Amino acid sequence: MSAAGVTEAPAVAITDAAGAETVTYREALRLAMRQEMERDERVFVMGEEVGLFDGSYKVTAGLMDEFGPDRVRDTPISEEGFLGAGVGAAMLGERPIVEVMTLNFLLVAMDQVVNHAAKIGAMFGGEVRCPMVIRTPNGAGNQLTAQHSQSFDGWFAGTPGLKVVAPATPADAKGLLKAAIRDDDPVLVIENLPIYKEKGVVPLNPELITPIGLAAVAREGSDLTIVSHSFATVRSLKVAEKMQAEHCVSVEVVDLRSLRPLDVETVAASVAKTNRALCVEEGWPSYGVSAELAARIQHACFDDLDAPVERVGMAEVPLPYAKELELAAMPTEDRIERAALRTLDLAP
Amino acid sequence: MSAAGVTEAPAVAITDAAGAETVTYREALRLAMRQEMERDERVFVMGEEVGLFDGSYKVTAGLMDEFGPDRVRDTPISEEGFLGAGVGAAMLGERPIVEVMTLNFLLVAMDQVVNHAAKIGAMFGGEVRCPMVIRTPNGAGNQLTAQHSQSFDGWFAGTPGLKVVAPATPADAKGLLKAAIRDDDPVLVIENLPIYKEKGVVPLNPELITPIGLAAVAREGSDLTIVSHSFATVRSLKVAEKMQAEHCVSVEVVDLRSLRPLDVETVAASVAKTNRALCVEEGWPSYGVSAELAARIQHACFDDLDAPVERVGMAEVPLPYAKELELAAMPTEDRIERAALRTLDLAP
Amino acid sequence: MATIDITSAPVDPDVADLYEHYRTMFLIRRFEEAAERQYKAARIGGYCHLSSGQEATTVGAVAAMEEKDLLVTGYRSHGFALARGVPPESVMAELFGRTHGCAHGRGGSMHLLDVSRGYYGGWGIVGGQLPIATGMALSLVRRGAKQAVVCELGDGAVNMGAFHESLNLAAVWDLPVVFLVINNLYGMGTAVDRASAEPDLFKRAAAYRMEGERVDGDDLEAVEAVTGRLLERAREERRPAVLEAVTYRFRGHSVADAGLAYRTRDEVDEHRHHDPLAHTREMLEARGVPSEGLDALEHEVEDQVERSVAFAEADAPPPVDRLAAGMYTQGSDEQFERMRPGAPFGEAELVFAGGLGE
Amino acid sequence: MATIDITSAPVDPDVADLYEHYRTMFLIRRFEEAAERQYKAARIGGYCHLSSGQEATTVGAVAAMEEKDLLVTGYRSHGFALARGVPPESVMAELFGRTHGCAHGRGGSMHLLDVSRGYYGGWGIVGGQLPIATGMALSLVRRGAKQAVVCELGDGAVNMGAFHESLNLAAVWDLPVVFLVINNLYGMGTAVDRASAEPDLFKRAAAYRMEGERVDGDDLEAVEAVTGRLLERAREERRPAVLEAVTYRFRGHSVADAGLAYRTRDEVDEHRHHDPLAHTREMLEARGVPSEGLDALEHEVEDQVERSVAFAEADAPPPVDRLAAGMYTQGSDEQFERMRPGAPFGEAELVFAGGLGE
Ligand SMILES: Cc1ncc(C[n+]2csc(CCOP(=O)(O)OP(=O)(O)O)c2C)c(N)n1
Ligand SMILES: Cc1ncc(C[n+]2csc(CCOP(=O)(O)OP(=O)(O)O)c2C)c(N)n1
Ligand SMILES: [Mg+2]
Ligand SMILES: [Mg+2]
Repeated sequence: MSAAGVTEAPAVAITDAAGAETVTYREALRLAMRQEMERDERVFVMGEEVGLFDGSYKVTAGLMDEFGPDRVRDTPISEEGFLGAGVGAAMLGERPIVEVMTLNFLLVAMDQVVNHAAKIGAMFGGEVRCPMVIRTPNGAGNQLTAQHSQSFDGWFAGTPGLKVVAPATPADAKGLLKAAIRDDDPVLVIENLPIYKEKGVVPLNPELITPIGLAAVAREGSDLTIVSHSFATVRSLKVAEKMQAEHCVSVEVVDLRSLRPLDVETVAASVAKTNRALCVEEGWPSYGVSAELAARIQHACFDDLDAPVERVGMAEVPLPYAKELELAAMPTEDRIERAALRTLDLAP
Repeated sequence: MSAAGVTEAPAVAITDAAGAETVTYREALRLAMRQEMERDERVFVMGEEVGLFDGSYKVTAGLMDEFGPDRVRDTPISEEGFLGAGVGAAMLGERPIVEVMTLNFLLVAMDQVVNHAAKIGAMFGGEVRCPMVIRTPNGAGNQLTAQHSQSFDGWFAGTPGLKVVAPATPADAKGLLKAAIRDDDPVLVIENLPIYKEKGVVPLNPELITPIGLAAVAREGSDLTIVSHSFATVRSLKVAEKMQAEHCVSVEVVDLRSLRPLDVETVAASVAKTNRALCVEEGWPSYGVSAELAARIQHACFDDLDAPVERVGMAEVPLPYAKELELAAMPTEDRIERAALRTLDLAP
Repeated sequence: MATIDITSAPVDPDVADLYEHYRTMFLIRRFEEAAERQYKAARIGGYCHLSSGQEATTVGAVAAMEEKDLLVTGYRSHGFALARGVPPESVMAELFGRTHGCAHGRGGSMHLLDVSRGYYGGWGIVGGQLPIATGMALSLVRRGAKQAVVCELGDGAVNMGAFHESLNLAAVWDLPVVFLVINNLYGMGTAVDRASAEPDLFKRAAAYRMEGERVDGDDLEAVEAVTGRLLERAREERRPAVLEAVTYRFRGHSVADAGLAYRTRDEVDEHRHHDPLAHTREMLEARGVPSEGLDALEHEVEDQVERSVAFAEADAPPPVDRLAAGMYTQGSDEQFERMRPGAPFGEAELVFAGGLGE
Repeated sequence: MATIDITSAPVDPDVADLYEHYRTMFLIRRFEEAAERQYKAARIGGYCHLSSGQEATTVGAVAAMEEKDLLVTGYRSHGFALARGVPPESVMAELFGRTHGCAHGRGGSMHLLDVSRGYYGGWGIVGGQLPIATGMALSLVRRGAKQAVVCELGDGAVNMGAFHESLNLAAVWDLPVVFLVINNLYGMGTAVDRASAEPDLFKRAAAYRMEGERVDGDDLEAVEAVTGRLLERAREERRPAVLEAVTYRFRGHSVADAGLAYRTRDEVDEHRHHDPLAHTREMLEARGVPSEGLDALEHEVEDQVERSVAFAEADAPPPVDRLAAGMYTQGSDEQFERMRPGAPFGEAELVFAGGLGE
């Protein structure tokens, strides 16, 4: 597991006999599923359009041909029903991977996730478990509008009994999805719409996983720590490069990778070094992931901080359709940069 | 509205020609509904067991007799359906008050709250509105166990398009519910199971409301600010008295009353004075309400803080049944006191 | 329907009606073709769901509605908006995300509406519009109004829990709502019988002691007649109903889907041979409307569509400093005033300046 | 059923079966009466839902199950646990919140289970157990196992979206599950016909082309027979079904409800006159079982219930330093290790010390 360890940028080539390949995030997820389905008969995929249609976002493309309609099962539009069916199957020891088309649609299945899957281990005194994976993309962009552009990541991360991961790179997409499938507890794997097409080097070794609960220092730096996950990490890395080039500011980017468990240690170690922190997320920051981060950082690094922890995310509106409004609302690189400069007292 | 103003303890008698009465929180809510139903034909109540059964927690007791089964409407067990029906009725200008038996059951209706009610104003360009109220109690206690003991307050408070209030006293229960009914936007009124039976002085004047978006300083103090809402405020006030008596520590308690809008100003003003803050909530603190509070306080009061903002809430487990375990998990007065002493550097 | 010129219409009232319905069907077809071109030219974004092939159902059902009736639909709704008389300019401007769009550029293709015409959206969550339509019907009953609601949904939506809860409520409370199930044989790539254990969708009504009927959705007059009958009963007797209209979606699920991974080219061609547009035009000709008259109508409509594109192009996008407009009603700014300190959005002004209300 | 002494049982196999079923019914009745007393003495907390009056349904349905079949229920489930053979000590200890309770004191009355007996809970959200039971049936099919699932629910649960989605999935995928709808005429205070537009609940099965049957839930042998037939078909032919058992709940919704605000005393008395316990005892006597034998059986059961209370009282509560036990599997402690800094629970140790896993 050291290959996917803490201080390594996620996209570097990994030296391993099995080799590595440059693939998209989408392909990396598919590779993870294929490898795990080959390894373990109990693993199966279920969701709307995962089979014949090759997946709404083509993540499962080809898998039905390869594994048949029993192991890649198309479902009716009934998120509560089939997600709950995943819970039941998992309780009997299967390893279901339930795909929910986007995170927005988890709202109709919320009860099965939060009040059923998450409760099983504790509520039944450890007598039965729920080793299931829920895969779903968050994120906005492409003018999908208010009902289809949301990131409720923190709601699930705030639910004891669940584990939540949110890979930002193809390597971690593969590594974390595999870890989730092998995990004996319910794990929500939050993917991301804009990242699906991003490429990166992915190790092929079927035994390599990215451990759950371990953040990555995606970029080292000394003046400011940006803490982020999912697509916000992609954005933040670009901002970091730009700030180096244009402002001679050295930005460290901590990619959380897991939201529950949350690796506060890695975050705090970084902030102890840089003394300044900016938390970036794709979702609404008020009561969001960045709130928890700011709360933890101010606590763990009280004496280290030279400035208040700043946050930036989606403007707090139901995302409007018009391109101009959407852009104005999103946590764009520009807005992240401005917030970073503010955190550094270099801007008002 | 000054009667329910910022610096006033919520339970004091209010001088008003209409007088005041000592009633329970439950009765105060009923009074608010009765007054508003008398005032406005468009107001009606709907939910499971609100009529014939007199309300699962007896909040609506007697209202069906008084207003008839059309205005106090019993529903099937179909939270998604009847909550959504409330949305539709509100869009045509009604003023539905939808009672959901407990906050836990909102999980099955989440989509109608978050992806429908909350979206209407913005998504339709202001062409149509959704002036509805959702009433539901949060909270744990009485060994109701994992599926029935939750407080998802922050999830709703983090949803742009919603307003969220959570009264801690009978006076605010009446005042905020009335404000919510009169408000032209969807408002979630979070009540609380243990407070239902608590008594307090409530002004009878039908025109008095508690403004949405305004916190109350429930108790003045100088050494530490406790920020809380709902039942956590009741607990915190007791802790404050005890700390005064036993440790000669002067604790100020800020009762948020509204979670969205959040009155950061009042919180920050208090912390600027006391230099120390403890956030208390009934729910799980990680990614919870106290996370947002800590994030705001560290930002707004960076130079004022003598110690990190502390938090205390429900232990992060699905609440177990056994009395001993439940008690160990809850944010009891003991645990709040210990956290307060820690915030004051008076305990490890 | 102010934008439609009817001077060249036939005089026989039945034929004149059909003629106008044909105009609307043709408008929908051409409008959506234009929308697709604009989508491919990146002037329209988001999801764009076309209804080509389904026009007879759309126009027939809306034609049966009285002016005071209310309409609620899913996201495949350009046709419904146009049929209900929303000006094409207003719909196209919405697709372009412009100020004079029917939702002022904030909703886009999936969230059209026009309250002045009783059209309450345009919703994007499968099944989510059903409880809302049910609540509207409840409100009509509370007022004692003799009005009814038409609630459109797809064959895929019948398997959502919201369908069940809504139909049960509508039936147990005797609400005036007609659930119009557009069975276009597929929900995305899933054929009806792979999704629904009872593929005769209208039969599900019986589970609520509700009337259920099926109609050939490509037969405009049949759709209009049966919808009219069910609406009448809903208005007069407060009896809800399910109407299943069987039709076909010529195009993919959305513009991004070629629509051939889950059905054969032959199947699509076969259905295209029964294009309800061609069929309606033939009916008109058979009833004596001259071909030239129909050609002229078609040209008029094509011009109208072009004008709508030009209008949308020229229209201004919503001002960025009004990002939060509409989210809350006026008066809310004051409530939110005290939320500013430590506001985390990056730039608090973006949200608060310009106000929250309209 | 190790704790049940059958030496005094009749020899005719049919009568012997009935005799044992009567024992179980009587056990449930007395057990729940004891639970109520303990609840009122504040030794049991939470919600406590009694099933007095429904014993014939409970025992008949469980009797029809094979050992390998699986059981999933709602929250009114003391009877199901006992009928399935969970020792009364283990159930009573759970109600007391003690270590040797079947969920180790973590679930209480609503969340009983016993995996070794194929009983997968004990769920508290109305309708929430249905998708789960459906998924279990799916898993059985994936393994090619000839087993079936019995999923209990109430008449109130048939109006939840989860009911619809689950039944559709079970039918479209041909899953071996029997949905046992216990129609006790009320969901809390709401009579069936005020909640369900189709009050003949078994008819709802038709909406999924599923077999639906109704049985007199107070007729133990009828319940056993029809459940057996439906389970057999589920196992052998993968055909799901709905079985509606009509019975009556003598007591309030929970111990806290007197049960008279929404029904008359007369109605309750009327049903009490048809107590399935008395009826079964009469049947046994009619089939030649001596009254003294039955008295003896009753005394045995009463002793057994008393022993269960004594056991529960003597049992230790779960250790507070194992608050988080069971929440995650072993190995998770390491994953959570790095979450400690700034942990906000008040005392992080409470959650982390003692470990997360079993
Ligand atoms: C709850 C939910 N799940 C999934 C989706 C994604 N989705 C959008 S349209 C669609 C298919 C709907 O099919 P149908 O109801 O037949 O309508 P049609 O597209 O054929 O008009 C799906 C799965 C959604 N919008 N909402
Ligand atoms: C989703 C949800 N809504 C409401 C409740 C509260 N509740 C618990 S039991 C119950 C009545 C259920 O009635 P029925 O299904 O007939 O079962 P019975 O109690 O008669 O056994 C209600 C409303 C709940 N637990 N879950
Ligand atoms: Mg369809
Ligand atoms: Mg019942």
